Amino acid sequence: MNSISEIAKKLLDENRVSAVVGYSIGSLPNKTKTVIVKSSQQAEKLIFNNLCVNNLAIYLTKSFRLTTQKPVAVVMKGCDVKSVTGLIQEKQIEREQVFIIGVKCNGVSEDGKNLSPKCYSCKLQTPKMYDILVGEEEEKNIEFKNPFSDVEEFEKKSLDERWNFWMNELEKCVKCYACRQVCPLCYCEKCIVDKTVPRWIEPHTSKSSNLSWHITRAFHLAGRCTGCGECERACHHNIPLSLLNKKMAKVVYDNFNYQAGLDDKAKSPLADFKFQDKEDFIR
Amino acid sequence: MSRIGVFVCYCGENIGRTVNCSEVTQRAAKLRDVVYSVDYKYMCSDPGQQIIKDAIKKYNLNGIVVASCSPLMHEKTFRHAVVEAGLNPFLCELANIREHCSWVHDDKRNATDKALDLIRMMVEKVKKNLPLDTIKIPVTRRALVIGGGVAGIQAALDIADGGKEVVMVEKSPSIGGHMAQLSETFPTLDCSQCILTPKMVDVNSHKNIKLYTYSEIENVKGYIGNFEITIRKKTRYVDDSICNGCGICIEKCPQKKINSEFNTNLGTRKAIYVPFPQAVPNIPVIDKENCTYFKNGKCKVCEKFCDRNAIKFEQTDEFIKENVGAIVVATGFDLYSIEKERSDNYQGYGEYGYGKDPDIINSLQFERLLSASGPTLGEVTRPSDGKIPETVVFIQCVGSRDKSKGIEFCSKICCMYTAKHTMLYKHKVHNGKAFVFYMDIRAAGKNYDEFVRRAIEEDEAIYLRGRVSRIYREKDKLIVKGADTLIGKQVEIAADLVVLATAMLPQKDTVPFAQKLGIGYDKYHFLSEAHPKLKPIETNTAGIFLAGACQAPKDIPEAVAQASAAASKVLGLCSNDQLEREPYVAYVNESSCIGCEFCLQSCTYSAIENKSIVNSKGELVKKVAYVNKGVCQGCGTCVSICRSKSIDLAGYTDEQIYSEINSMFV
Amino acid sequence: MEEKILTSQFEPKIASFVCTWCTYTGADLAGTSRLKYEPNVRIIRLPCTGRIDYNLIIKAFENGADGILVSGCHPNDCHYSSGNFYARRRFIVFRELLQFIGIDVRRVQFAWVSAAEGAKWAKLVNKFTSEIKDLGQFTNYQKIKRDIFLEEAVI
Amino acid sequence: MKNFKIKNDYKNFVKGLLSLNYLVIAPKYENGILKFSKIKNAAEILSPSEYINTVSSTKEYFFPQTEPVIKFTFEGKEIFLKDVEIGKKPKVVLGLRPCDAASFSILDDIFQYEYKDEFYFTRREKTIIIGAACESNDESCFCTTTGLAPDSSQGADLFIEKNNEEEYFLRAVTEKGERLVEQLIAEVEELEEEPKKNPLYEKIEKQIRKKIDLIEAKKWLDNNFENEKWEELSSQCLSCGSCAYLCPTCHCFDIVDEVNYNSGVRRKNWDACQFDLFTLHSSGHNPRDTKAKRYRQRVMHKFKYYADRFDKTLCTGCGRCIRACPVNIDIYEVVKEFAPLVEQN
Amino acid sequence: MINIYKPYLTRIQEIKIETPDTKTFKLRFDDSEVAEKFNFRAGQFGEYSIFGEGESTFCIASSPTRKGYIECSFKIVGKVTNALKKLDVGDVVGFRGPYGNSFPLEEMYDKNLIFIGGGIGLAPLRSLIWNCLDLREKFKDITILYGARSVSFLVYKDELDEWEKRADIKYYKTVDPGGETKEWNGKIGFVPKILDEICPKPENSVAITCGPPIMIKGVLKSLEKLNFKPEQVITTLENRMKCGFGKCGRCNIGKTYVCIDGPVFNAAELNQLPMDY
Repeated sequence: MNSISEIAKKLLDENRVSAVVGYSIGSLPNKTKTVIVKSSQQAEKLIFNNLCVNNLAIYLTKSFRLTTQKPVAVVMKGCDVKSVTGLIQEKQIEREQVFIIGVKCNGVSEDGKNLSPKCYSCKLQTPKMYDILVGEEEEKNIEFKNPFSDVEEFEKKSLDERWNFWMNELEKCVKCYACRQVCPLCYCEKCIVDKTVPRWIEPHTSKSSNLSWHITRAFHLAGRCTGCGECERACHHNIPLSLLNKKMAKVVYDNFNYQAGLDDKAKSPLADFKFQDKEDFIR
Repeated sequence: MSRIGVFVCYCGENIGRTVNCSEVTQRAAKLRDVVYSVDYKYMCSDPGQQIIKDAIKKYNLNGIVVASCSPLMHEKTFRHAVVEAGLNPFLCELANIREHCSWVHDDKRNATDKALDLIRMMVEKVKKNLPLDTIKIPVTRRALVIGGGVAGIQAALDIADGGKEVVMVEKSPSIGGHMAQLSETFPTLDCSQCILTPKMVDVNSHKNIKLYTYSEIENVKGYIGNFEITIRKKTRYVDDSICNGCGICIEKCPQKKINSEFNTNLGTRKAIYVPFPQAVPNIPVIDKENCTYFKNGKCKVCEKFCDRNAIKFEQTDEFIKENVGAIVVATGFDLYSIEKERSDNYQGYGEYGYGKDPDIINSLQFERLLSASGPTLGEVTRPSDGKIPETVVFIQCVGSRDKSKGIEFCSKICCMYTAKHTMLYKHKVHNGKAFVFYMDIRAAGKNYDEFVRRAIEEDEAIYLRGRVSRIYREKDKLIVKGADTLIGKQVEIAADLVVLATAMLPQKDTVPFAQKLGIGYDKYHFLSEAHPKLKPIETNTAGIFLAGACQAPKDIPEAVAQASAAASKVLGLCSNDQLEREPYVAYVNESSCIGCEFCLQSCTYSAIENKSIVNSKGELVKKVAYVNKGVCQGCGTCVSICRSKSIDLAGYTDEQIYSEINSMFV
Repeated sequence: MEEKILTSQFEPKIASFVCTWCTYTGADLAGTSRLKYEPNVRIIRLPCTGRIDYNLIIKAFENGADGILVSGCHPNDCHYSSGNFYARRRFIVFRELLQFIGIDVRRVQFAWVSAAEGAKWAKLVNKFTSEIKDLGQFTNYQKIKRDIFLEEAVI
Repeated sequence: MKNFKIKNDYKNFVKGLLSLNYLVIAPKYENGILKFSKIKNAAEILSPSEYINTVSSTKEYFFPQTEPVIKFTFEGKEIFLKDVEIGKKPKVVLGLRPCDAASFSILDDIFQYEYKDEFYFTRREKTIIIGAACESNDESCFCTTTGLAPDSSQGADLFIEKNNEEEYFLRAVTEKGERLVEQLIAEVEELEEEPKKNPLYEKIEKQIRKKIDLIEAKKWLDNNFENEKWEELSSQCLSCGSCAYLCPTCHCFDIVDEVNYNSGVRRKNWDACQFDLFTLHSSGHNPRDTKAKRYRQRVMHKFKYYADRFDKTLCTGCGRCIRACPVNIDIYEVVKEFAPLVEQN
Repeated sequence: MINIYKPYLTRIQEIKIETPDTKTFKLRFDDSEVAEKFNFRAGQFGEYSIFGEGESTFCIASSPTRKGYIECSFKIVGKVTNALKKLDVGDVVGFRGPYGNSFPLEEMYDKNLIFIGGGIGLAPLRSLIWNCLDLREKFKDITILYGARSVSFLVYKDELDEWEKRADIKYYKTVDPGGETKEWNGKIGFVPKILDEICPKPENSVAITCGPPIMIKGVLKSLEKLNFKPEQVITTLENRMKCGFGKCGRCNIGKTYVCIDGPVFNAAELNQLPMDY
C-alpha cells in the first residue's frame, strides 16, 4: 500500500542506495520521527503524511556527509528539494549521490491543526527534481498568501519599534545553536562561532552577542536560505528566525532578482556582482 | 608577551607642531606590551633608523610601530631598517600620524589623543603580525603571443630580438591580420603590405620564434612565470613539414568559386588555398567544407599533383603543449557586422541596406577594392556590375557612437581611413565625387588633421555634417538621404557606391577566450587592462599583457607602440629567474574549509582552485579551496565571502583587524 | 575624560574601513594638501573594500563606534578590478538587514573616494561627523553591550 | 512539617510574597513563550492550574547559561583579579513542577562533590523554592519513571497542592520554607491536620506514560557500553543540543575568557555533550567522535554514571527534551528499548 | 565565598625551550603566603591560564620536594598554548590546582621502580622521578626508559644527561627508527621494544608509564608479557578538561572522571574502563 516503503524496500534490496532517509510514526501524536533505514526489513516504517514537516536535506550534510560512493535515498517534498539544489550548487553533494523520492504534498502541519507557514504560497507541491515521484492524490489548492507580507508589515514599524522587538526576541536566545544544527545549508564543519582566533561572536548570551550571532546567521544565509523554516521550528524559544531569513530573501530578490534553491548552476548572489548593482546609498 | 617598541617621529615640525610627540611617547610607553618608546626629530633619517635598530637589539623587540608619515611613504624604509636589525620586515607597522593626523587637525589636544589611538591600534595589530617571507616564483623565460596581426608580430619580434623565445599562435592560415588586407595606410599613404611583409617574413625566419598558424589556444593553466598552454593545431590536410609552397595543388583544384575571406567576399579562391600571395607561412589549407573529396568522396586532384606527397586527407587536429612565463594577447578586432538580423546585443543597420544591395559595402571591402593585390587589382569598380563609380558616399560612425545600436564608443580610426579612402578614390577615379557624412572629425594625432584637410582641400572630398537616414535604390543609383546639419537642410545624393565606416568590435568568441585566460573584458568584450591609467598594458592576471585592438580601437602606430610596450614588460619579467612578490596572499585553513567554492567563484584572478583531501587509504575525504600563491594578488575578497572564515589574508588577517577594532576606542 | 564628555559637546567615535589604493591614498592626499577635518575618525587600512566583511562593522559597534565609514575605489577603478563590486553587493544586503533589525543605517556610510579625492575625503569626514553628532551617541547598541562588563545579572 | 492554607486566592498570596524583599520568579508568558521570569505584580502570576510546564527549566536561576566567575583588568603590564558578586538579593522561585523542583536535590550532589561550586550554592542558599503540584500533563511527561509524581515535593522548600475541596494549601517541606511562610502569616493560616489528598493527582499519575523500570535499565547499561543500538538510536540526531539546554539536570559547561582592550572576564557557559566540539582535544583527537558515542554518553550519564556515583538518576522526566527534539528522539522510548515497564496494580 | 574558579597569579621565572613544539615554564606564586602554603603530590595537574585567552590543563612537572615554585611543560597545539608560547619571563600566568589524584608514593617505598616515558609524557613522570630521587634511600633500584620520535623531541635534555651520569639510576634512552642523529649514542627503536630488551623483573617492582596512547598500549602489553600484574603498572591519562574538578562533564571515561578519579590509574583500574573512552 505504502509506496514509499515499497520503493525503499526495492532500492535497498537492489543495493542501489546505502540508506533511505524518511519519516515514520512519531512518539507524540503531532510529530513524525525521522528515520534512517538501512535494511529493507525496516522499510515498512516509512510513511508520509501531513505531519512530515522536517526538511530531510539535513541528512545529506554535516555528520551525515556521504563517504560512500553509493547514493542515499531521501524522501523529499517539493520545498525540501530546493535545499538539495542549494547543496549541489554549493558543491556539497553531487546530484548522483542522492536519490530523491519526491512526494506530492498538499501542505504540512507542525501541530496537526494549522498549515505550516512555509506552505502558503507554495509553488512546488510537486517537486521540481526527483528520481521517483510518489503520491497519486491530486494537488489541492493551497491558499496563496504573499510570502513577504509579514516582512512588509514589520518594515512599517519605526526604527525603535523594530529594535525593541528584536531585543526582546533575541534576549531569549540561549545560544544552543539548534537553529544552525538543523539548517541544511549551515553545513560548515567549523562554524564561525566556534572559531576562537579571533572570536568574532562571543559565546556567552547577552543581547549584543546574541544579536551578533543572529546577524551572522541571517547574513550567511542571505541568498541561500530556501525558507524551509527548520531553524524557527527547532528554536524552542520561538525566536522568529524566519522573519529575518525572509527579509534576506526579499532583499536578494528585489535587488538581484535571485531566488535560492531553483538553479543548481547559478552563482550565489553574494559571490557575484553586476556592474549595474544599485549604489544610491554610496557617496 | 610581545615586546613592542614604539618610535615616534616629529617629522621636524610636521608632526610636532600639532601632536605633542613627547606626551604621545610617554603614554605609548604605558600601553600593554610596549617595552620601549622613544621620540626623535626625523625617524626616517639615518640616525633615526639607527635608534630603531639599536632598540631592537637592546630590548629584544619583536614588534615595531613607527608613528610617522603614511606607510605608503616610508613603510619600505623602516621595514628595511628592521631587517638590518635581524627582524622580519613584516613585524614593523607604521602609525600614520602625519597625513592622517597632524596635517589635518588644528587642535593639539585632539590630534595628540588621536595619534595615541592610532599608535595603540598599530601596537595591537603588530602583536598579531606574523613573520612573512616574500614569495618567490620561478619564471619560464619564454613568451606566448596570441594573434599574428601587426601587434602580435611587433611584440613577438621585440621579445625574440631581446633574446627570449616566443611562441606565436595565429588562428588563420597566415599571419598578417587586418593590416595585410589594407591598401595604403594613413597619414603617409605608404603601402601596407610593403611595410608589413618584411616583418612577417622575419617572424617566420626568426630563430627565437616558433610559429603556429591555423592554430588556436585550447587551454591555459598556471600563473605568472609558469603558464602551460595547450595549442590546438587545426587540420590543414597539408603536411607543413613537407610542403614547399609550390602552389600546383591550388592551380589544379577544380573548386574555384569559393568566396575569399581575405578579399572580404569580393573575390574567390579555391578549395585548397593560401589566403593571399604573400601569406606566411606559404602553405595551403584545404577548406573541408568546400573540398570535392570531402563532399563527394572523390577527387584528390591535389594529392595526385603534389610531387612531395604533402597532402594528407587523414590528418586530424593536433594538440601541442608549450610552457611559457608570459602571455601577450593581440587578438585584434573584427568589424561590426551591419546586417539587420543579429544574435548579439547590438542593433543592425537595416536602414542602410547592407547585405541586400551589393553596392553598399563596408570600409574593409573598399580597402580590398583599392588594393593593388585585391580582387579588382586596384581598380575601383562597383561589385554589382563592375562599373567605375562616379559618386561615392562614405558614411561614418556606422555603429560607433550610436547608443541606439548598443555601441557608445568611438571607433577612433574611421575618420582617418575615410579621409584616406576619399583620397585614394580620387587618385584612381579623377572625375569621381566623394561625399562623406560625418558626426565630428576626430583627427588627433601626428599629421592627422593635416591629412584630413588635404582630403578636403586638395582631393575635394565633400564633407557633410549629419546622419544618413535612408539609402534605397533607384534604377542604377543608390539614393542616399541625409541631413546636412550645418546648413540645416535635407540632402539627397544619387550615388554609385556607398561605403560604410562600421564600428570596430573585438574578435568573436572573445568571452570564452578571456575566460580561458582568466582575464577581464568590458561590456563590448574588449579585453580589460588592469588599470586604465597606470597599468594600460597589464591585465588583472599577472603575466598576461595586452597589445593592439583587442583592448580598444587603435590605429597601427598605437597598436605597434603597445605591442612594444608589452614586449618590454615580457622582457622585464623574463630577465629574472625568479619573481619576488609581497607575501600578502590568501591562505586556506583546510581543516575547516568545506569546499563551497564561493571564494573560487569570486576570485577575480582565478587564484583559487579545488584541492582534494584524501585519507590514508586514498579515499576522497573532502574538497577544499587551494590558493595559488603565484596568482593571488591579495585583495581579500575571498576572506569576506568565506562564511566559516577558513580563508585568511596574510598581512591583513582577521586577527590583526580584530585587534585593531578592539583597541580603537578605549 | 568622562567629565569632558558630559560637559562638552558629544564627540562621536567613528571607525573607518578603507582600501589602501584609493581612499587611504586619498586621505593621505588630504593630509599633504593640509585640508582640515574633524578628528573623530580612526582609519583601518585594508587592501580592498572586498576585504571588509560585515563582522568588522558589528565588532566596531560592539566596541562603541557611533558611526562607521567604509570607503574604497570608484566602480571600475578597483585595484583588484572587482573587489568593490562585491563589497557594494554585500552592503546592499547588509544595510537592509541592519535597518530591519532597527539600526539606523545612517550610522554606516559607504563612499567612493579615489586617490585623487583628498578634498572629497575631508568633506566626507566632516559631513559624516556632523551627521553622527546630530544622530547622537549610539546608545542602543552601547547599552546592550555594557550589560556584559558592568551590569552583571546579580541574581 | 506544617501545612498552611492560603487564605484568599493564589494571586493574593503572591502579592504578599512580593511585598517581602524577595525577587519573585515564576512562570510567565514573555515574548510568546512560557518561561520562569521576574514577576513584578501579582496580576502577572499564573495559578498552578493554568500551565503544564515552562519551555525552559529553572536551572538558569542557579546555574545561568552564562556566568562570570572572575573578572580581570589590565593596567599597564599588571593584571588585577576581581571577584564577582552574586546572590545579593534573595529569591523565591515559585510554581516549579515536581520535575523541576526535584532537579535541585539531584544537582546539589554534583556541585558539591569534592569541590563546592559556591556560585551554585550561594544562589541555592539565597533562594526559596516553592513547588506546585501538576494539575495537567501532556504526552511527553514521564516523571513517574524517575520516581516522581504529580504531587511529589522533593527538592522544594514549600509545595503548593490542592486539597480535595479544590483549595490551595502550602506544604512546608523544609525549615527554610516554613520560615518564609511565617513571614506571610497574613495570607495563610496553619492547618491543624493533614489535608485530604485531591484525587486529581492520582488521575494524572495514571495518564502519564507508564513507569519504566530504571533498575533494569541501569543493569542493561552496565553491560552494554558497546552495543549496536547506540548507533541506531542516535542515527537521526542533529546534535542540536536542545535537549541539554532545556534539561533541568544537564549541567555541563565550558569555561571561556572574553576580553576588551583593558578588561576581561572568565565565564562559565552552558555546553552540551551532543556537540562534537565538546570533547575535541586541541591535538585534533576526539574521544567521542561519533554521534553514537555522544548519545551513549548522554544516556549513560543520566541513567548510569550519575547513579553509580550519587545513586540518583540524572533525569526527572519533565519531557522537555522530547518536546523540543526537532527529529523526535524520545528518551522515554529509548530507555524503553532496553528496560521493561514496571508492573502496576 | 570561596571561588573555586579563581586562579592564583604566578609569574614566569624561567623558560626552557624543550623541543621545537614544547616549552617548560618555571612559575612562582605572586602571593608569598600562597607560595609557602602550596602543596601538591606528584601526578597532580592544574589549570594554567592566560587572562583573556583561556585555560589549559597540564600536569605539574616539578617535584613536590622542590618548594616555592611549580613547573609545567606544554606542547604548542591550541589557542591557549599558542598564547603561552609567546610569554616572556616576568609575565603572569594564572594557575588553579592542584587537582586529581596522585602517584601512590608511599606504596612504592622499598620497591624497584621502572619509569617508562615517551615524548612529552615524561612530564608527570619527571615530577615523580625527582620526588623519588630526592628521597632516594626509600626506594630500591630505579630504572628509567625514555624515548621520543627523534632526538630533537627529547625533553628535559639536561636532566636526562644528569640521570645518565648518576650511578644510582639505570637509564636507557631511545629514539624511533629514523629519528637518530650521527652523534646519537642511545638505543634506536620503539619504547615497548626496548622495554622487552631491558626485561625488568616484576618481583617487588612498580612500573610507571606515560606517553602517547600508542606507546602506552605497547608498554602495557610488554609489561604483561614480563609478568607484571596490573596492580604493579601505573599510568596517567589525559583528556580534554575545563573545570578540573568533576563538574563540567567532559573528561569522563565511562563513569570515571579523569580529573577527580584520575589522572593516575593502575592497569587494573584501566582495564575496568571502556577502552575507546
